[in-house]
Amino acid sequence: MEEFTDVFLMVLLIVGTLGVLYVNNLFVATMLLGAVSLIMALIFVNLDAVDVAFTEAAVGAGISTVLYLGTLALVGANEKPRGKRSPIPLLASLLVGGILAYATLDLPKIGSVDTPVQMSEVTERYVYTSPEEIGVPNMVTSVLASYRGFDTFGEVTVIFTAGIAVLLILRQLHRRREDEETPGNPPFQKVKAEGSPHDLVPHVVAKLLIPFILLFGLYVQFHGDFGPGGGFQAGVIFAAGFILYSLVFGLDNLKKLIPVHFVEIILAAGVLIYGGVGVVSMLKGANFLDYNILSADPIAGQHLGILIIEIGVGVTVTAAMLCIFYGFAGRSDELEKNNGE
Amino acid sequence: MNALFSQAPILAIVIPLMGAPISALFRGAVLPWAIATMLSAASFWFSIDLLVHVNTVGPISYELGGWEPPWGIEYVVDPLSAFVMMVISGISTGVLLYARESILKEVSTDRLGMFFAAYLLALAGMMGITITGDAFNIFVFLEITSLSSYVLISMGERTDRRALFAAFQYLVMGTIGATFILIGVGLLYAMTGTLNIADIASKFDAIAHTTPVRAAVGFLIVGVAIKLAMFPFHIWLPNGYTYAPSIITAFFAGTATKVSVYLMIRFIYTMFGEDFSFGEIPLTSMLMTLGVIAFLSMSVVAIFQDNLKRLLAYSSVAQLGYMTVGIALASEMGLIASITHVFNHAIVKTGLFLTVGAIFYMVGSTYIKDLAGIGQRMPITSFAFVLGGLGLIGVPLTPGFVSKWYLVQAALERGDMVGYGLTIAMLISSLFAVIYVWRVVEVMYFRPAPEGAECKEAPLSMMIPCWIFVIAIFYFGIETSVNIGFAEAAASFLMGGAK
Amino acid sequence: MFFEHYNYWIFVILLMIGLYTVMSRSNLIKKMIGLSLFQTAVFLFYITLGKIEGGTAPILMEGEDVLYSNPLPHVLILTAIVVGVATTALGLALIVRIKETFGTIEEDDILRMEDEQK
Amino acid sequence: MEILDLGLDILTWAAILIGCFFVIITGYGLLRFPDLYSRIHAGGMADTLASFLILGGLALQSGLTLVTVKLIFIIAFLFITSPTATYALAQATFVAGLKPRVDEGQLDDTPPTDKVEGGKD
Repeated sequence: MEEFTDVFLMVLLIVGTLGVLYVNNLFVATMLLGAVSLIMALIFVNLDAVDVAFTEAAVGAGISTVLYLGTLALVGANEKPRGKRSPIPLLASLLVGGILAYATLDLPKIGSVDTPVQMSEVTERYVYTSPEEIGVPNMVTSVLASYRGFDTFGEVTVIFTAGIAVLLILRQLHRRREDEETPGNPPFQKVKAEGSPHDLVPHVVAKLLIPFILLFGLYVQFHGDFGPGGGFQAGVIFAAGFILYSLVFGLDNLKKLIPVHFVEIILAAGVLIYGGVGVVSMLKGANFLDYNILSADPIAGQHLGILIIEIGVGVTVTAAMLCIFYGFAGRSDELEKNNGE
Repeated sequence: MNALFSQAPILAIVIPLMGAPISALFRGAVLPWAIATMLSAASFWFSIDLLVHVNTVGPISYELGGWEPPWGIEYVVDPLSAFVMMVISGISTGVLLYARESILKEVSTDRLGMFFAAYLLALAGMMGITITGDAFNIFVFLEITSLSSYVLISMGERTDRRALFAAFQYLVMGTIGATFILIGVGLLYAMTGTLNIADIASKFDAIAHTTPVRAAVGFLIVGVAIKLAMFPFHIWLPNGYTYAPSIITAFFAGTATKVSVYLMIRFIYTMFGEDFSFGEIPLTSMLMTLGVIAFLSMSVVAIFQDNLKRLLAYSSVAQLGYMTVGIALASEMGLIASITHVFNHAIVKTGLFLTVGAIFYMVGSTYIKDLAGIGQRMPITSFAFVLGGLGLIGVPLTPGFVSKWYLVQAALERGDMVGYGLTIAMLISSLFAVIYVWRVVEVMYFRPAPEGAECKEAPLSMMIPCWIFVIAIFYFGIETSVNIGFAEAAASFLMGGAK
Repeated sequence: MFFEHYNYWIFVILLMIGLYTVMSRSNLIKKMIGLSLFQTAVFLFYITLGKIEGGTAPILMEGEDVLYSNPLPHVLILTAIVVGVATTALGLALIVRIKETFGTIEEDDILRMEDEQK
Repeated sequence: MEILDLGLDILTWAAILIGCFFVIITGYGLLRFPDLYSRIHAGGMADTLASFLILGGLALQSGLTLVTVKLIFIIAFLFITSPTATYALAQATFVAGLKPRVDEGQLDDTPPTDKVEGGKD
């Protein structure tokens, strides 16, 4: 039965990707991409990767889609059909695929117990020793936050980089050219500065839902030790709550609630919180990001360290997502003002 | 002091990494610049410290989070990584010293805090790639570097809108390259169950014959080659370098591709082992062919460029060809040539791009036709360019000569037709270098300046760093014990069975 | 053979489609979408490596003798997903600016305009 | 006790099967209905009725555990969000200027449009 589900999902996945390749309407392609991500998340659940599935669903199907839609609203949604195609891309991707297919020949059977990956001493320690060593039931969190905490610091930095990158790129003053067409086409109304003032239903529902979304974000943030979740997923959920607010009540209202400058500050603060833990452990005489030293009892120290860095991750991700959203949504606003003049 | 030193490996990375968010918080132009310069200098200082220490005492391993490898992430400082770190942070500091005036002209002023934050992130990312002993950590830091490079290159849009598209092209290529590396690491992980490079290396020989490992080698090499702008994958580099802001071009020309060369050496020598790389798979002939094609064809292409920055960018691709050939020769001499050339080309190219930046600052163009008579209008700058150009050609007394000399020796060491052919090819390529440098010099000195052009040098804050690099070129060309010495140490460490 | 490896085959096919989309399509957004697919394919490969037959998610459960899937690939892919979305955001921001300055997001048109500018 | 279990099983099966039936109907409707508004109508069925039946069936099977509570939460939220989403979609389409397709003479004189943008043609 599990095999059946698997094969069914895989077929859907392939059909979805082929659809992405062939449709000319970018709006449809984006929606299909979101669907592909969602199917991928389901496959991840099947493969026991619940944390990854959670993230893929929140990021691939959620945030990415929002980003694509925001861009489409600015640049228009139709791909120009093209006549003849050069054969090189096809050959190149066939070559890469061929090499990979060759590589799979000697790969161990999927799911068997005696693959090098499962037999490795690394895996053994992560699975069997980490619950006592770190004291956190969710092994993904232990590995993510402690054993490979520095990778996660890098990941936070990547998100921070994306945040400032979008701000840097999209804050450039827009020089209008004469031959510019009006971007966007009717089916996508961009985020209006004043929101949608006449729609009673979304207003009521948003007011009803947003507290729950934020609450759920907090739950995911602090429950990451025991179940799927953690700072990253929580950050995305938090940001989603605020983005929903802005979609319904208008960007200006959100900017009043959370000023752009404030977002920039907490964006930096998140990275500093994370790095700060490392600096403190260094000042106490241990290596960077060694949590054992944070408290007299190593396990308590690990708990404290993981708690703080997860907060750092959550803060950075929320701020970065908001930065990016401000960048894209604010852009259409500015364009509208330009066009109006 | 001792306690501080024991943390030096991480400090060299974390200082710029955590300096980035701090710099992003500041408004204005001067403060972020000062922060970035100071942090970069601090990082440089720690790198020198590490380099000296490693060459006297031996490799250092630093366990992040206090978890011993292979469970945690390990930082490994050996003669090679310390040397490359020193080059990167040194170049970065030199470029930053120069940056203050130049950047005001080329990037909009209200975002400079974030601009320098991105710069520091690129620096930290490159340092991280160099020092890490963990295969996946390479990918993470590679992406930090790449993301910040894309945005830094796109900042050139204020002077030329084509910077945006160049950045996008680089983004697509760079992401494909990084993902290839990710696939390679994944395949190796599937066969070894570990991510630690030393650990993979120790298990490598036993599994070297399996198909996933062979494919992994291919993916890693191609992934790095894309990042390195090796010959067929170089398309992103000329555009990126041409349209980026001057200091960014200077910074990346001296560092970004050098890190990729480092990665290539690290993968081939430390991870796969030379026996496998050059015995089992035909890496020598592949890399050598591509390298030779690169330095011959790209030198020719450089001759026909009408934009000085683009000319120098193509010359960079050609020079990277030399480094590839040095690796491919699979001898200690070749490796020394490669590693020295990393250092030499870094200072020569950075110096040249800084000079071009100074010209751009005054003239507002880097098209060669607009440079007529610069020799009279900006004599000091032009002279610096000429001296840098000599270094690029590889005239004796410049470091370019030293590394080519070693490369020729390594080629002749083979004692076969390939070696002689290689030597001749290098001579021809140097001839082309003479031509493209002369083309520029001719326009600069022997074409009359347009009417009404004023004679003015760039500000002192830009001229001094330029000349620091020019003097460094000649210093390291004459007093070669530093660069050659460290390169020899690194090469013998790699060949001497680190594996 | 096929059924022992079918996850890997799906990974290969997905990766090929993604790479082909990036290289063959002229529309920049389509290229970004292709890039996302290309990266997503690699996620599937890593997660498959960690799978263990009859295992369960790597969250400690009461009771003995539970087989857990390997948490390490999950951690790596969490990082990779984040990198992916960061790249997407950056790429799309560039596309927005390209549209504003060039007036088009078709690669051939942009290349033609660049040639004219030379 | 046995009979209670049997009853629960039957209820579960019934709920899930009817739910699945509605999902299939929804798919059929999405393909066959003529314009966006009627398609939204079809899609709304899967959103609320079908998901309620399927999740309810699952809840019946999991007894009085945390899972059931979570499922009930999901059902409650779906009951709020799905109709809102449907409403927002229809509203946005209407504001964007797509007229519903109606029989001749029922509404004003706009001819019925076959072209539906964003639909799954």
